[in-house]
Amino acid sequence: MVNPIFIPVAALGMAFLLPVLERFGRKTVNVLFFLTLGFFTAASLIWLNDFFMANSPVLRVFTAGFKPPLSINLQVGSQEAMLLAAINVLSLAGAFYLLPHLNVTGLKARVLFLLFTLGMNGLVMTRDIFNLFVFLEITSIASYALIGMDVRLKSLTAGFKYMIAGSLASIFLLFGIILLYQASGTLNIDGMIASGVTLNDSPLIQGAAFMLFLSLFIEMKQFPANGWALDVYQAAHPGISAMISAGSSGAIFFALYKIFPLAGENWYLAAAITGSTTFVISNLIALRQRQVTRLLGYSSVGQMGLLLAALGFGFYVNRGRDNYAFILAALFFNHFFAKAGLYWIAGIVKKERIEEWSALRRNPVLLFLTGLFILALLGAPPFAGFWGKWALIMNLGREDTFWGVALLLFGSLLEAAFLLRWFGLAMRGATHDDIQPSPAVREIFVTGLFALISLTLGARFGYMRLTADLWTYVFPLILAAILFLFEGFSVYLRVMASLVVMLFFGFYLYPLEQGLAFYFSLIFIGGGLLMLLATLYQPRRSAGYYPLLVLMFSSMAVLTASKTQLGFFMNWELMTFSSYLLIIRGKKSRKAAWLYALFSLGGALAMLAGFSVLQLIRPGAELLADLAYAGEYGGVIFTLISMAFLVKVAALGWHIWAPDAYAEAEDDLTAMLSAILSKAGIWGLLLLAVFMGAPLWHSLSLNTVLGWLGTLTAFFATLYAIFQEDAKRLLAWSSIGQVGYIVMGVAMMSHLGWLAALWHTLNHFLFKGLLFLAIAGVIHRTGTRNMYEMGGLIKRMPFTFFSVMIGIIALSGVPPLTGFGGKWLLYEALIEKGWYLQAGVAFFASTIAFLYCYRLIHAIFLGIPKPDQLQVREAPFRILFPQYILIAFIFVFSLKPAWLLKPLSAMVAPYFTPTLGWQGDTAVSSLGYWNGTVMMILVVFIFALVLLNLLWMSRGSKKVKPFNIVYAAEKPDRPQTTHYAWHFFTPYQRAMRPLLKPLIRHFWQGVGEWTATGGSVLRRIYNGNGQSYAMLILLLAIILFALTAGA
Amino acid sequence: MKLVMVLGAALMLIGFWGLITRRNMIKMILSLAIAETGLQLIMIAVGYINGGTAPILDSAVDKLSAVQQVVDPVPQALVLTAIVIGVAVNALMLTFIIRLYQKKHSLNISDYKDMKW
Amino acid sequence: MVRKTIALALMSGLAFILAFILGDWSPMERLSGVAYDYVTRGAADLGAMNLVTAIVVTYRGLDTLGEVTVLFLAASGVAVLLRRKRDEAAATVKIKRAASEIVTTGASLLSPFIVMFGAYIFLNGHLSPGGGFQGGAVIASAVLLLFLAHPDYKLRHNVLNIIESFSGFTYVLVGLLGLFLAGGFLDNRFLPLGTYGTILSAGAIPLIYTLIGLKVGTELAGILENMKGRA
Amino acid sequence: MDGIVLKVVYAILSLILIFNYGMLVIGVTAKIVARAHGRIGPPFYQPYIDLLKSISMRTSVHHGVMFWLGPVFRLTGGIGLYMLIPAVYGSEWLQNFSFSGDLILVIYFIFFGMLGMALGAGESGHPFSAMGIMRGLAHTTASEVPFALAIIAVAAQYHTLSISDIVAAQQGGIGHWTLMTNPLATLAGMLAYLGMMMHSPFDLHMAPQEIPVGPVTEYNSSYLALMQSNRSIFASAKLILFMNLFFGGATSIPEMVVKTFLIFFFCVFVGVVFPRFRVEQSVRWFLKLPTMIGVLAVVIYTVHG
Amino acid sequence: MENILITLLSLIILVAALAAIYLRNMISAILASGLVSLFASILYLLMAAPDVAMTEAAIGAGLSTVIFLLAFKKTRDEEVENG
Repeated sequence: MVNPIFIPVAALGMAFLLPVLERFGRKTVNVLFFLTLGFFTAASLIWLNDFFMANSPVLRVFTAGFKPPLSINLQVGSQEAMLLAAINVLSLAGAFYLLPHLNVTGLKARVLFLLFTLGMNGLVMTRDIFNLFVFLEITSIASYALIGMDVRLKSLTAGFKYMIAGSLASIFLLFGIILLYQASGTLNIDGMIASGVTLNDSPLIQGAAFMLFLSLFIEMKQFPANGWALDVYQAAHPGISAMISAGSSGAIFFALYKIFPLAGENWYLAAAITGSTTFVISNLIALRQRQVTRLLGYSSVGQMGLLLAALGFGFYVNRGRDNYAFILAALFFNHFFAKAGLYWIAGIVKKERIEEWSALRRNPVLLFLTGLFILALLGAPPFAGFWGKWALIMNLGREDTFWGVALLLFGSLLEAAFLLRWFGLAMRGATHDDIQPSPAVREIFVTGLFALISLTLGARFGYMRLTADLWTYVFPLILAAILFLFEGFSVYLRVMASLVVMLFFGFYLYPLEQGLAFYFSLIFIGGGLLMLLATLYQPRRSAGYYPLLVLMFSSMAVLTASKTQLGFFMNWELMTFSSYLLIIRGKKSRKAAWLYALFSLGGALAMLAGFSVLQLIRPGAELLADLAYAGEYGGVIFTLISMAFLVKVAALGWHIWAPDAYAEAEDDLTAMLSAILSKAGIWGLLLLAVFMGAPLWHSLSLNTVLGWLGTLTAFFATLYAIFQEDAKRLLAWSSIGQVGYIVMGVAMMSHLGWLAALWHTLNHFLFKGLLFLAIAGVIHRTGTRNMYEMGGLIKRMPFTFFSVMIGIIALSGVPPLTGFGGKWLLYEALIEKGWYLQAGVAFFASTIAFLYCYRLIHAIFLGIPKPDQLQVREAPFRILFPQYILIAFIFVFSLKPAWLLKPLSAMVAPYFTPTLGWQGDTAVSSLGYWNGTVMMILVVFIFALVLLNLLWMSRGSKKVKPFNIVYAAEKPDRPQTTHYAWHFFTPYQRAMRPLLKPLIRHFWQGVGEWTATGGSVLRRIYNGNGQSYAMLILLLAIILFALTAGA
Repeated sequence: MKLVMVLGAALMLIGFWGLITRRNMIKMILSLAIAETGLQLIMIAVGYINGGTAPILDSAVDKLSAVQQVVDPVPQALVLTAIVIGVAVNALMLTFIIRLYQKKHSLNISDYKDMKW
Repeated sequence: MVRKTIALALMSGLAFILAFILGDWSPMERLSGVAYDYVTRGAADLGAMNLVTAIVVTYRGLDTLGEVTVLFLAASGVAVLLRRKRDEAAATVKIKRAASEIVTTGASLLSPFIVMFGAYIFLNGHLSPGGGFQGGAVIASAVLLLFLAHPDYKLRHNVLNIIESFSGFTYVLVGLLGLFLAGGFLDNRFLPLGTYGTILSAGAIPLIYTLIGLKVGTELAGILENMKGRA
Repeated sequence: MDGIVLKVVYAILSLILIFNYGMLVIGVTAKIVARAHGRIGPPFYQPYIDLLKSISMRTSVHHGVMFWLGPVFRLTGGIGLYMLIPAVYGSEWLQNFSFSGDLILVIYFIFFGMLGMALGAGESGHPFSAMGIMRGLAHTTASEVPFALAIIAVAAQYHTLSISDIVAAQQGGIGHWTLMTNPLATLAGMLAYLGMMMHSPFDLHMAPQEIPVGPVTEYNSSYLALMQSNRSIFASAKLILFMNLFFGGATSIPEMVVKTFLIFFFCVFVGVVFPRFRVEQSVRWFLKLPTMIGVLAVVIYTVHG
Repeated sequence: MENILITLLSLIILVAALAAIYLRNMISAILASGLVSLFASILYLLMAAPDVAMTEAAIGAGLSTVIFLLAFKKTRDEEVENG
């Protein structure tokens, strides 16, 4: 065990000595400098080990040989050890990173850095409140000097503003300390807490607490007293910003944590309110921010707000810190390492504006690290922030603090908005110049180290949270990690490896599942395998493609095996993020992917809120099955949780992301999104229905609402599909509509309805996978997605044509192929249920579907070939092969629907009494009957007969070439306007015009614009004037006083 | 001693007022220094006991009955530290002002609004 | 105008807060808490007559070490910020008006005495008012006087540096001695407490205060020198 | 096995019957319309002549596989549709294959032929055929809506989707017909029927006057022959369907002939009286009045439960 | 007696503080703020805090004022130079 006093001893001894040692050369100085920092790190790591592995007693150091309160004492326990380890690792790494910068500004900079580190260490260790003040001053002064030491105008200005804020804060702090001293007669924090002095509500003591916490709230950069912090983050060298944002803010937070037991109840609430407000508002303002370092500044400030809020809530709702230690630690360390990493990357890239970050595109390592840290900040699994946020929201739910849930979740969404926009620009922005970031090995090393620490911490925290079925839940991540090792090898090897691990995972899951879960995981895994095969048609794949694909599929499969809410939510997030990272690979998919991520995250956060409401009625509920006990809150919980699923199925109102994302994602990926990913939402809705039945919102059955939602989705999406010019966009709308039918089926809550939904789930997978793959092949060969730029391809691509034809027949529900089965089940179910009007609308929708089906096949394959497409070849075998497997399935299930329907019926049987019977191959419902087998035979038979007849009759028939239309000596500006396939259904559009107003899109646009406007109005308070910032600090004082004096 | 308390509070308010109304940066620092002085007065006043003597156990103060005679030494020790720290910070701030002045030749705080929003 | 109004509103709010807090403040009647302990046992424990010194140097020695550090930091910060690149230094060379002869002579004569006075203050810190900080400030004022007298006066950097480093480092070492030889870090009792009331009493307090005085004096001098700017 | 052979034989007989019936109905109607216009008109056997002419044409061109397959799809659709509808209630040999599916199957099977036809015509490459198809499809989607609503109302009324059961429920005099028991559904259905027959005024996609070439004129010789045969079968099948749904079905062949002829004449009559609609007009028209009626019919049953 | 002295001192300090803020001449303002410290140190002495009084006088009133003056000089010199 190292005596903690050696930290200040070593730091000061070295700092005082360094000026003399300068004459021995820079090398000596550097060695000693790093030795000292290394000693700090080693010491704190030893403590960490002692406290967590050996359960050592808490270390207490009494200076001057007297016991407190006579003397100042330092304390290192497990919490301090964690903090110290983080801070000292950061300092060591940060010093390493900053080495050239420190060299430029000379020896003294090292002294400043060393003492800065000491200040942070002291803040963590000391148990004396005045000593805390001294260490705070040391930290602050060191950071002022470090900020200003490059003597640029900006950093000087920022430093000056910081100093004014810091001076004000220290005046308040000192004021608080002296008042507290008068009240308690001691300066020892433990003594003060023990004396319970602050429980007294005399104005003097309340004033003492007020001054104390006001000061620390200012240091925590709470809104609105945080303009200076933003300037600092923006202007300082990113290496310094990293130290301040992670290190000193962290140490100050711990200091606050230490003295927070002094606070009275009014302060718990004040902290919660201030913190959440800061979190929301800084993320809101950041929406308009384009400057990277300032953006990170807003994010840092927001994270501080989150931490403060968590601390406040912890005391407010819980009257104690037990449950919240985990939350605070998770949120804290998550931000700590991720933000430091991001600042370092900002320092490497050296691009000021987020638009210029596209330079990262050619540097996969940096891009990877950026993405990783951003995901960590967003609280994606498996990072620590995820576990922290989950636990926090659950606790808040348990304590009936839903305004906190709402604020925190809203803030998280805003944070995702700007961070992901930034990432999107880095990943897919337009390249501006060719100046590439040239990271030094040193810089990459420390950043990579922090990435590693982030991951490790996440794993550690996750291990503490995932008590049951740990392996199942983390399996997807392990698989992705394994596949990551195959990066750099040929595509064949990568696909092979992917197939192998997926199969392995399938075998792992097989014994765990039956019934519906089995069915869905079959689609997820089996479908995934098939789609993986199809990816082979593109010989080149960028790094990370296969790990992400496997992560997406396997996390979806885990959804079906999840028993706990946390496991479910974790894999839901994994699926969301992996699919986001896949979508953004499309050439122009930046905005689409952004929208997708935002909607998905919004849904996921709503789900989180739903689970937290459940906590209220059933505290400590961990299992999904606990949803069954929702009771009177069933309506709310159902509504909230279903948001996530409705986004994934792109139900009307939540569909804005879907057309763009489907259209702009890579072609084979679109097939996976539409065919497989959307089913995850269906699975979710089924789960909800299984556990919650049909809950009521007041007297309205939510299933009726859901049913209508599905119906309208089916209708409007189909209507939109027919007016698209882009083949993928057409199929995207079609996909939205088709999934709408499935939602209807689920919502019916009847045997037939679920059968319809399940049947259609598989069927939609088959035909939409088929269609998207076929179109992917066409796009691969022709290089365009616009249908009017194609034509007559039937002669060049007959196999693809056949695929598409089978696909659209199955889609449109024309007998005898499988599509009809779904339609039949659906209408039988609807009429049986008494949803007549819905049936009518659904029918209308399904007739409209013919229009786009025809459009698709006609514009691409029929008519006159384009001159430049005369030499187009058939799509590659590698993409045709999976299509024909799908076609084979379609035929099998068309011929023998019973093979699918009977097992499905058995799966649904546990939930509803079967209303579908069998007479041989005839399915008999309470209303009608259907014999798919006879139907198939009958149609084939008649078809063959008529065909033979025509063959005989037209034996002399001659094939002629179709003629072209001419432009009559005119060359139109937009040649496509003269093409009949351009705006094919114009008259229909005219007829339907009233229904085509994009009201929902306008609604969401309005929401987005108003939010952003709110941000730009609010950010006016940061007018750049240091004096105004001082005024804002005083304003915070008054606000806080108003907040706390009432009690 | 209430009077000193009021004086301290008044000085703090004057300091804050100067901080948020004077545009000249040196004046702002001066104001801060005044506010600090006010606070230090308050601190000493907190430690004062009516009629007490300085906490020095010299010939005038009996070592045994000192408890009844002397004022509280702790605030004095704290103020000592606070004064030194205050001067240190002021010196650093003034250095910043010197450097800023060299960049823009202005002492007006509202001329340094390059970063905002 | 708007600004003024807002400022006024803020100030009245703040005034209200201060009035609320200090409204029913009443002075202490007698010592309590930790102060009581200090007064009753301070002299016996540490052998210092000046209780403030006892608290500053020993009981709350870590604060004082921190305080010295703050000053050191500020001095380093000023030095870093006002460092001159070589070309910059050359460009601003200019002849400064020398002070009158009386001043020059007076300063040269006085400054050793002022330094002596400073030393007296910190050496007697445990007996009478004053101590390292006050003494250090006095020493610095000697330096100031020299600057006034000789505008282009250059401090002997090395000497100053060495004194500063040495005193600081020794301060830490003395603290360590307290840890190893006595009760804890910065414990003054590893030296004999001596006769109460004499200059060589109170253990290491005079030593520590001397070191602090030297350190503070050199640091303040450094700040002054840097602020003045090297010609 | 025996049963199936018998069923096939019956089906073929039934098919022959309906084919000739359809031919005759078309011929007779043409004659009647001509008379109404004050013309002599073609003989009632003119459809047969046309068919023979088409079959025996020497020159025969086609544009590719899909063009070739289009009529096959079309006729398969027609025959298939007929095969799914019991033509005469109670008659064993005119039950066709109606046991293999109910009303839902029937209404969806209507699309089979249409889709194939559209694909075939599409391959011809002539812009006008594409346009005709566009109009036809657009129009169909609209006219099917009231029809579907009517069917739903009927299904809700009789609690069955089986055509035979619906007919059975209407036996016992005119008062039991859907026409009487569910007039709204019948009205919606019959308005939809006007559109589904693709007769004037809803025949823009055929547009014999304005557009000299269209899907039908694209085809020639044996291809056209198939389509002509289909027209008689398909039309008759639809007539029988409406008869079954709304007019009590038929217990004997003569009853069927009379009822279907009257239904057919209804649409011919409307076509004579009203001018032709543009596409968007007809789409809107169907989505307004008939659909409203259909919705009303459905809502009544929704409310009743 | 003591109270009168304290009141007097307080008044002087307040006036000096206001002067420090409102005086246009910077040197006078700085000196005024030095006065604030100086008279405060007398107050400290009256309140039985000689240590603090010494410190305030030496550092607060003395050194601090010098530093302010130096800084002011630095920000004016260059103005002349560049003006």
